[in-house]
Amino acid sequence: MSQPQFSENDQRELAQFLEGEQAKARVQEVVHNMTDTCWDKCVSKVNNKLDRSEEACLANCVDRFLDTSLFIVKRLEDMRSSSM
Amino acid sequence: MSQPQFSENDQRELAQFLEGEQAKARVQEVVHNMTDTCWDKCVSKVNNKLDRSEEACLANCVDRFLDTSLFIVKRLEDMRSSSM
Amino acid sequence: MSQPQFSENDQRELAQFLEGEQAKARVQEVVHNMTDTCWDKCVSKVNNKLDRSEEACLANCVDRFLDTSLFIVKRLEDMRSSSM
Amino acid sequence: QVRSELALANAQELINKINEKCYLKCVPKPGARLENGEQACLSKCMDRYMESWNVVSRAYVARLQRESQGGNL
Amino acid sequence: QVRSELALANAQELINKINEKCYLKCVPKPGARLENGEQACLSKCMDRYMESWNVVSRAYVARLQRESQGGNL
Amino acid sequence: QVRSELALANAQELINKINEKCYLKCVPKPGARLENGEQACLSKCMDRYMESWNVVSRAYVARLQRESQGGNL
Repeated sequence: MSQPQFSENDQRELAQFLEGEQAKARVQEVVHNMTDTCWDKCVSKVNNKLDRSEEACLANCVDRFLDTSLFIVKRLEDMRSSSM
Repeated sequence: MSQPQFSENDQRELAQFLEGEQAKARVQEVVHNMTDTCWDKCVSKVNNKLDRSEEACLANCVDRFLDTSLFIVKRLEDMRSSSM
Repeated sequence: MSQPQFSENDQRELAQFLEGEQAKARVQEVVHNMTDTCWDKCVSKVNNKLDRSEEACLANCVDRFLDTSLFIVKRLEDMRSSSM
Repeated sequence: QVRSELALANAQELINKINEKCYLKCVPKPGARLENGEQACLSKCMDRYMESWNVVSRAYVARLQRESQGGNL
Repeated sequence: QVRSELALANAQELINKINEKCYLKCVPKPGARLENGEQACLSKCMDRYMESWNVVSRAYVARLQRESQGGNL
Repeated sequence: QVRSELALANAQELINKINEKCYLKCVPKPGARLENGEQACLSKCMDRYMESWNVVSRAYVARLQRESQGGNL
């Protein structure tokens, strides 16, 4: 089987395209995981529409989850630098 | 290291065998996941035998889970075709 | 791109090193999973320190979890040998 | 082709999650068939889950944009 | 060889699931040893889990066959 | 380099678990910001989780050593 020939330019564009798609796939994976977590926290009954408080809860859930993540990483770094 | 030589016939049989084994592995994975889900739904205490209602619950749990899956896929397709 | 050359001795040492690192990775994965399980079983409130009973519960949780695993494997083997 | 595989994987994951969450909520005691009430619950639950996915997605993308501008991620 | 690897992976997965489910059910407060009552519970739980695995497996395979004949999967 | 990748994967997994467990425990109703009380709870929870990780790790390694000497694993 012979390999197709790509110019360097083609290769660079292909690499950028693939990187962009991988970034999208990572974002979607995070969105799936956070929807799972925040659905359990914020939506108890299923009604005809998400009500305002559920929708606010979902958006806050995302932001506080990310805050928690930053908080943990920052605290770990503080611990490490103070122990050196 | 020299590669062993296979006739085309051998290769076809090997491919079929491997495909069959992969299909079995996928079936077993589904069975593991559904046993996990349906055990939680249907078996609360552990007795000396599964009683009739637990056994019926487990079999129904499998069929209704698959019905749910078909229901979701069908509804998604309906949404897509009606939005086009 | 030219491959770097390794002596047989280098290769053996590299293989041992990688095997050791893989073993460590497997141990750490088990520790993560057992901490997850035993945290849910043993730590209900978060206080200023793990108290004695929580610490004992965590250590016992690890040992009884492994006992359970050995118990299951042994029983499966007994079943298999008695059915032959 | 990569793009359509990604879309497919995304749809598949969404279907799996809806199946898991909504089956748990709407079919507590599986019977001999999916009852009308269970089907109605599944429809609503599915719509709410997709709405939630969109709310979460918007909030996450907005946050990523704020962080990349502020530079403190 | 592929076949025995598959059987092994299947047994391993079954052991993991039994360990997870039955440890949770039968050893609520882990003590200094596995008590007799806990061991008896584990034996029963293990038998019930394997029975359940068989019921689920039969129901799933029967469904796959019905669908492949009816052709509406 | 392998070693530092391993350490990184381990730290990442620990962060993910803490995030999951402590967010669940300390932020039951997510509001417009992380409140002081929630932050204090997260700090404690994080310390307890890391302590627990160490207790579990010591117990597991001790058991592996006993088993490898006794030879009955």
